[in-house]
Amino acid sequence: MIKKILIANRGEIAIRVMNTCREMGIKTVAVYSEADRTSLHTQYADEAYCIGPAPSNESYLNTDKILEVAMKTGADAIHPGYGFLSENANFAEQCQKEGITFIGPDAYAINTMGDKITARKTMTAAGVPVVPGTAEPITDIDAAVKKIMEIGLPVMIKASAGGGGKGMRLVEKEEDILSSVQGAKSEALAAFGNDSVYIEKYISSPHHIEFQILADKHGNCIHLFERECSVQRRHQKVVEETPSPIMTPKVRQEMGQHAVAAAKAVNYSGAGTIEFITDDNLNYYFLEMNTRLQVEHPITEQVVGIDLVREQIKIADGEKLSVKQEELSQHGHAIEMRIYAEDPDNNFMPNPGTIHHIQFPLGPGIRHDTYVHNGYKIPIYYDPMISKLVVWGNNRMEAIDRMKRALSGFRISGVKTSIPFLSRILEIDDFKKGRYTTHFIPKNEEELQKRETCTEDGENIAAITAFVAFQNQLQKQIVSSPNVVSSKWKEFGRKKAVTRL
Amino acid sequence: MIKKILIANRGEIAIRVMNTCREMGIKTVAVYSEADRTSLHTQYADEAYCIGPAPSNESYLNTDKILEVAMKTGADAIHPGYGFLSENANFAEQCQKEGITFIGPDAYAINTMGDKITARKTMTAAGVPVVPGTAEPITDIDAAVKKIMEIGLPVMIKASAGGGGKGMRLVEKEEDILSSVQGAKSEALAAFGNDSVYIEKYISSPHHIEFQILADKHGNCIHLFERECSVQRRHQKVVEETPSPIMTPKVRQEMGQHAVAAAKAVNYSGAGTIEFITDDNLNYYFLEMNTRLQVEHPITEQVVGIDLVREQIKIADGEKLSVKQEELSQHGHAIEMRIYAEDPDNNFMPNPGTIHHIQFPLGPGIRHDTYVHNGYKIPIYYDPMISKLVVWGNNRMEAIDRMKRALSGFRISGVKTSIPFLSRILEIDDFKKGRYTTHFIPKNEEELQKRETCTEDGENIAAITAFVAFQNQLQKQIVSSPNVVSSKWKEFGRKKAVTRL
Amino acid sequence: MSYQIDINGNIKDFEILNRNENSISARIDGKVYDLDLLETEPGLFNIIYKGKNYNFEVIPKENKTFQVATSKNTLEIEIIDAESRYMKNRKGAEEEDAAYISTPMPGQVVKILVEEGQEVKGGETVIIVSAMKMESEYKVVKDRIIKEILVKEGDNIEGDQPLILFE
Amino acid sequence: MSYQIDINGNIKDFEILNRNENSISARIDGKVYDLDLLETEPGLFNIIYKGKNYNFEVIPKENKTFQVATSKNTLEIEIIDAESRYMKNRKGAEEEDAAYISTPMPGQVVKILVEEGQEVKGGETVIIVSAMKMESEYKVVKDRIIKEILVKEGDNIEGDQPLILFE
Repeated sequence: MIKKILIANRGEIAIRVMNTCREMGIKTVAVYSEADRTSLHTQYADEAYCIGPAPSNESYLNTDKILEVAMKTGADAIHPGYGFLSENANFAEQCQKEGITFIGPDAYAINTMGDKITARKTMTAAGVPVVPGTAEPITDIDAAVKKIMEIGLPVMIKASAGGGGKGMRLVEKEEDILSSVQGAKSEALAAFGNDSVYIEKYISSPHHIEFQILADKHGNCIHLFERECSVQRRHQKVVEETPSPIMTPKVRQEMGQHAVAAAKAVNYSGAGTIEFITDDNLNYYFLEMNTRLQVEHPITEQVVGIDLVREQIKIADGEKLSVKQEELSQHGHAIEMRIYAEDPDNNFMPNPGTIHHIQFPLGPGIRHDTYVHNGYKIPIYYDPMISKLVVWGNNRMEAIDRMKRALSGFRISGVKTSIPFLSRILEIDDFKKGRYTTHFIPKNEEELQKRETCTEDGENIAAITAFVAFQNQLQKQIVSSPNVVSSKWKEFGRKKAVTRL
Repeated sequence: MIKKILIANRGEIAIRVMNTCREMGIKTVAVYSEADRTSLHTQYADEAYCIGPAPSNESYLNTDKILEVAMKTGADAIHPGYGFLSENANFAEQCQKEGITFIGPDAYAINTMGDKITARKTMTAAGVPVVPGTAEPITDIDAAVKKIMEIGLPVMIKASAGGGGKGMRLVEKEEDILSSVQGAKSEALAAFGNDSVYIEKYISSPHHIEFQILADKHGNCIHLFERECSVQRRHQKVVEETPSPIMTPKVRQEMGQHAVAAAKAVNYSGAGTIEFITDDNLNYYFLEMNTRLQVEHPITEQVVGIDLVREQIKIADGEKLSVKQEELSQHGHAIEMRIYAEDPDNNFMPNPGTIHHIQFPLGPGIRHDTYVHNGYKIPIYYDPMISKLVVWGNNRMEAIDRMKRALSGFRISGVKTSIPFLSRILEIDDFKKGRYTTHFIPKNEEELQKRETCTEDGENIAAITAFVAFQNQLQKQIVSSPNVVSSKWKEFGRKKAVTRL
Repeated sequence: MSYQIDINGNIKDFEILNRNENSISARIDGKVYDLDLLETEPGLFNIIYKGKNYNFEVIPKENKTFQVATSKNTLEIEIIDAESRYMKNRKGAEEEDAAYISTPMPGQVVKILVEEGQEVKGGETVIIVSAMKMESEYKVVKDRIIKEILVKEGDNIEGDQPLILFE
Repeated sequence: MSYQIDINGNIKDFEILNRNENSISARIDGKVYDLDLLETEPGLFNIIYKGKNYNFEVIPKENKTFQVATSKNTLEIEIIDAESRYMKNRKGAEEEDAAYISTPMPGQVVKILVEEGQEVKGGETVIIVSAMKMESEYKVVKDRIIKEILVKEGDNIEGDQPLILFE
């Protein structure tokens, strides 16, 4: 029985894991870097140990030190969260050697899925579709043309030695095949001294759709349906939703079966995610598997009603899955938006600093996974994501309206955040209609950069407010006003104020 | 089309209604008393108007003033929340006269359900079970005995002119019937000069179970299942949950049908609640109907997935119900706990004051409806309920564990709250097993009054902490320490601190 | 410097051995505590002691008294130094009974039942105060003479504010 | 007293006509505003004007400059009184170009590419600073001589802190 878990992570995900541990009556051990003494995860756990200086490789990636704390505190298991050590096969093995349960799959599954070529071969063998293309480089023109006809248009021809777009050709029409192959080869030869090429199916309107799976150590595996993660900026997910607005029940069932097959092919156990690239016609191909809890896992929890961290812990503890595939269904619609401390009006520059004041949106359909609070100084060493705002609605439109409401009531001051940018996403027609691909953000760049302005009355009132703040400042500097009514609270306020300095 | 709503209420319910309005793109008008200028509902609306002094009868019950604001601002509708004007038939009529939509049923439904005797007659006519008993006082002993045999034991005999327990007899055994009737009559005669009595079925293990209904203006009515509200202190609900732990699918269906029949009998429209008194064997009897939104409506929203305020507004706007009974189901389990500013260790004395610091529990499965925030001074004029904490879990045990986790992470300082008392409820065996009646709190009083204590180490560390706070205080009073590194944030902190005075 | 410290009525010897930013070492009744002590927000403290987390809120009361709220209960803690020992002895003699009526919480004065100069018997109600729709009667413990009435009916009052003074 | 006020670069005449607790009456460029203005928490203001709600956060910057965050955007507002008018004129002559390099946000010094006394050409990078795994190069605008380097590699720095001074 797992009775104590060390959480080898920080930020919102550490808090997230600790919440479920508390609910299960499991004690928690936090580890923290010197930069994180003030971080909520350090203070939220039952126990907390410093494991090194701020840089991750000296603390959150310091496997020896983390294992030492686990041994010392008598932790039965380690939850790696996402990032850091979560997909580190060596660490999983180290844990096993020390008799500590690693909450995640075994090293074999991590290694197999971690290497692109091995993963592709394993998936092909398991009957999971992969992006059609050549497995080996081709030099012969006829063989190339034959391969293209096999794959079907459109295709992308890429120089095997290539890079920087040289020797690349997109072929969309049949009459262009021969000339494109010739062109790519001669360009590749000129650029790299090597005219061999790869050919790959080109997905012109790609959607990033992933499936959540859960597998126990007794050979049972289920999927918890899809997440649509196509709204991305520089390959970073920005918005996730489930169900996907383009999904059909038939394709969902097929993809789910393939996701389960993918997990079974590596004898997977725990929670994992199979990412598929999908086109507008719902042709889908295995992209990769994330062998850990995903940042965006809450939207699945909201719609399927399963606590994924609880399941992870139960699986790690050797329990059988308690739900069957046919018992699961999707209920309503959930959207997650990732809130970063960054300046969307200044090329998304990270914007660490101290949070003066934070006001969370509350009320129906709002879930909030965060670790920041009033007065918290966001450290400069780690990911600038400060919170995940998740909404649930009875249907997609209700969820979007709720997210708008939530963002409008979410006020953080002291640091700039991506909130204004996220609000603008919700206003874009393609998003509202659910017709978007991974090109969504570049495609709508102009509209997404629009700035709102204040009315003239608003500006003038703001000026009067600034003046009042100025006057208040002056008054307090000159004289501390006499108290007409003696008030304990006022005194308390004064004491607090003094302590703050 | 309703485009602007005046919310004739304050506190969490005003915020709750405004949230849905924002999601629907409807503008909001707040009204506030002089004591509520600093209240969040005043600041959260698009517009806000003062309607009078602190006492409710001069502000929140001032119908003329409220209607005047509605006319002036061009509000299409008024949402009364719960309490205040929500069950005021005259106000509903006044609104109608002025051409403003009252979001609730019409005066006829409010009046019929507002009068106990009329309601009972109407329900009997509609085939809804009521607590068996005499409709008229009885003086004849034989008639009384006959009636008792009809109703079946146990029964309560009550003096019609009575009060204070005089002339009351509980009859549980057949052999006691005659002597009890005689005893009650003679006691009543001696005490009140009138020996007529009422006879009523006695429910020895009463459960308070209520059904949520929704009815449109086109004759359609559905129910949204039950809420179990038996955990009460002095007839005030403290904890509510759904589904009820004692309910069966068969009885649920029957009660639901009776709830719909009850609503239809008064030509109801809007959201309403039918309260039933239910015994351990699931015999149930109509108690009363609340012709408004209920405090505990969120647990139904969490489990059924319908936003009840949204439905209220749509119904008031003349729309037909968009869901059918057979499309509804209960999904998981939800619990609400009401958090009051009161001192559970001092006979639940109200404990208004200023909130120094508040930290909300967040993360999976938590919903929070509140209006308080750091620095808010709870006024002494209104209900001391400051927040409704709602959790959702996949099943009842998960919901209870989640509520424990939520309460343990919920910190409010400055005012005493019922949180410690609520935490103790969750530890009581009868609650954990779902075997409780409205006698739950008196029955478990001793255990509910238990105080936890700190370890000796905990006490000593607290003492050191107090000493450090004392030292910090002294230091700041004597000298403001020189800044080694110039820091904008420190300066800001100082300015903030000064402004606080 | 050595102090005494009163924890919920238990008086213990107290000494700070060392303090260096967050690191604090102190001795209480002979036991040494090495703490990592952090004020996370004004009045809120997080302490790590032997790896275990403690989260406390400290609310300064009058003089050198503090309320410390733990996750389980609230402790009354008083720092006793030379000055407060002196004051304590002095006060003890003077204040054997309260010199005024006050309420434990804020509210509104509903009714004042006495006049200045009036003699009242022990147990008599002198003032009624309401808070959140609940009215409470405040009585004198023993026979007193009303010296001064500091509030009038309808006034909003703070908690622990003197309302009526006795001779 | 009459002031000028600079709102995002627009200078307007400004006068407070009356102030009585929350009630404030002010004239800006001839238009009178009667406001109910409340500081709800330090730096947070709620204003009701003609029944409409405005929620602003005011962040004091150096001197008499304030940042006001509205629900839509952030305004830079400067109070211009006699003193600041004088200072402005004086400063204008002295500071035609920045006298030092600083960063707009906190971070860590990754690399310093110059030495004290060194001459650098306009456009040359003098320091590299990282914040949250992103590195930024800071360059001089025109030819300068390095007077003093106030930080070293590895230092954590605040935003707007002088890092390298020029002659």
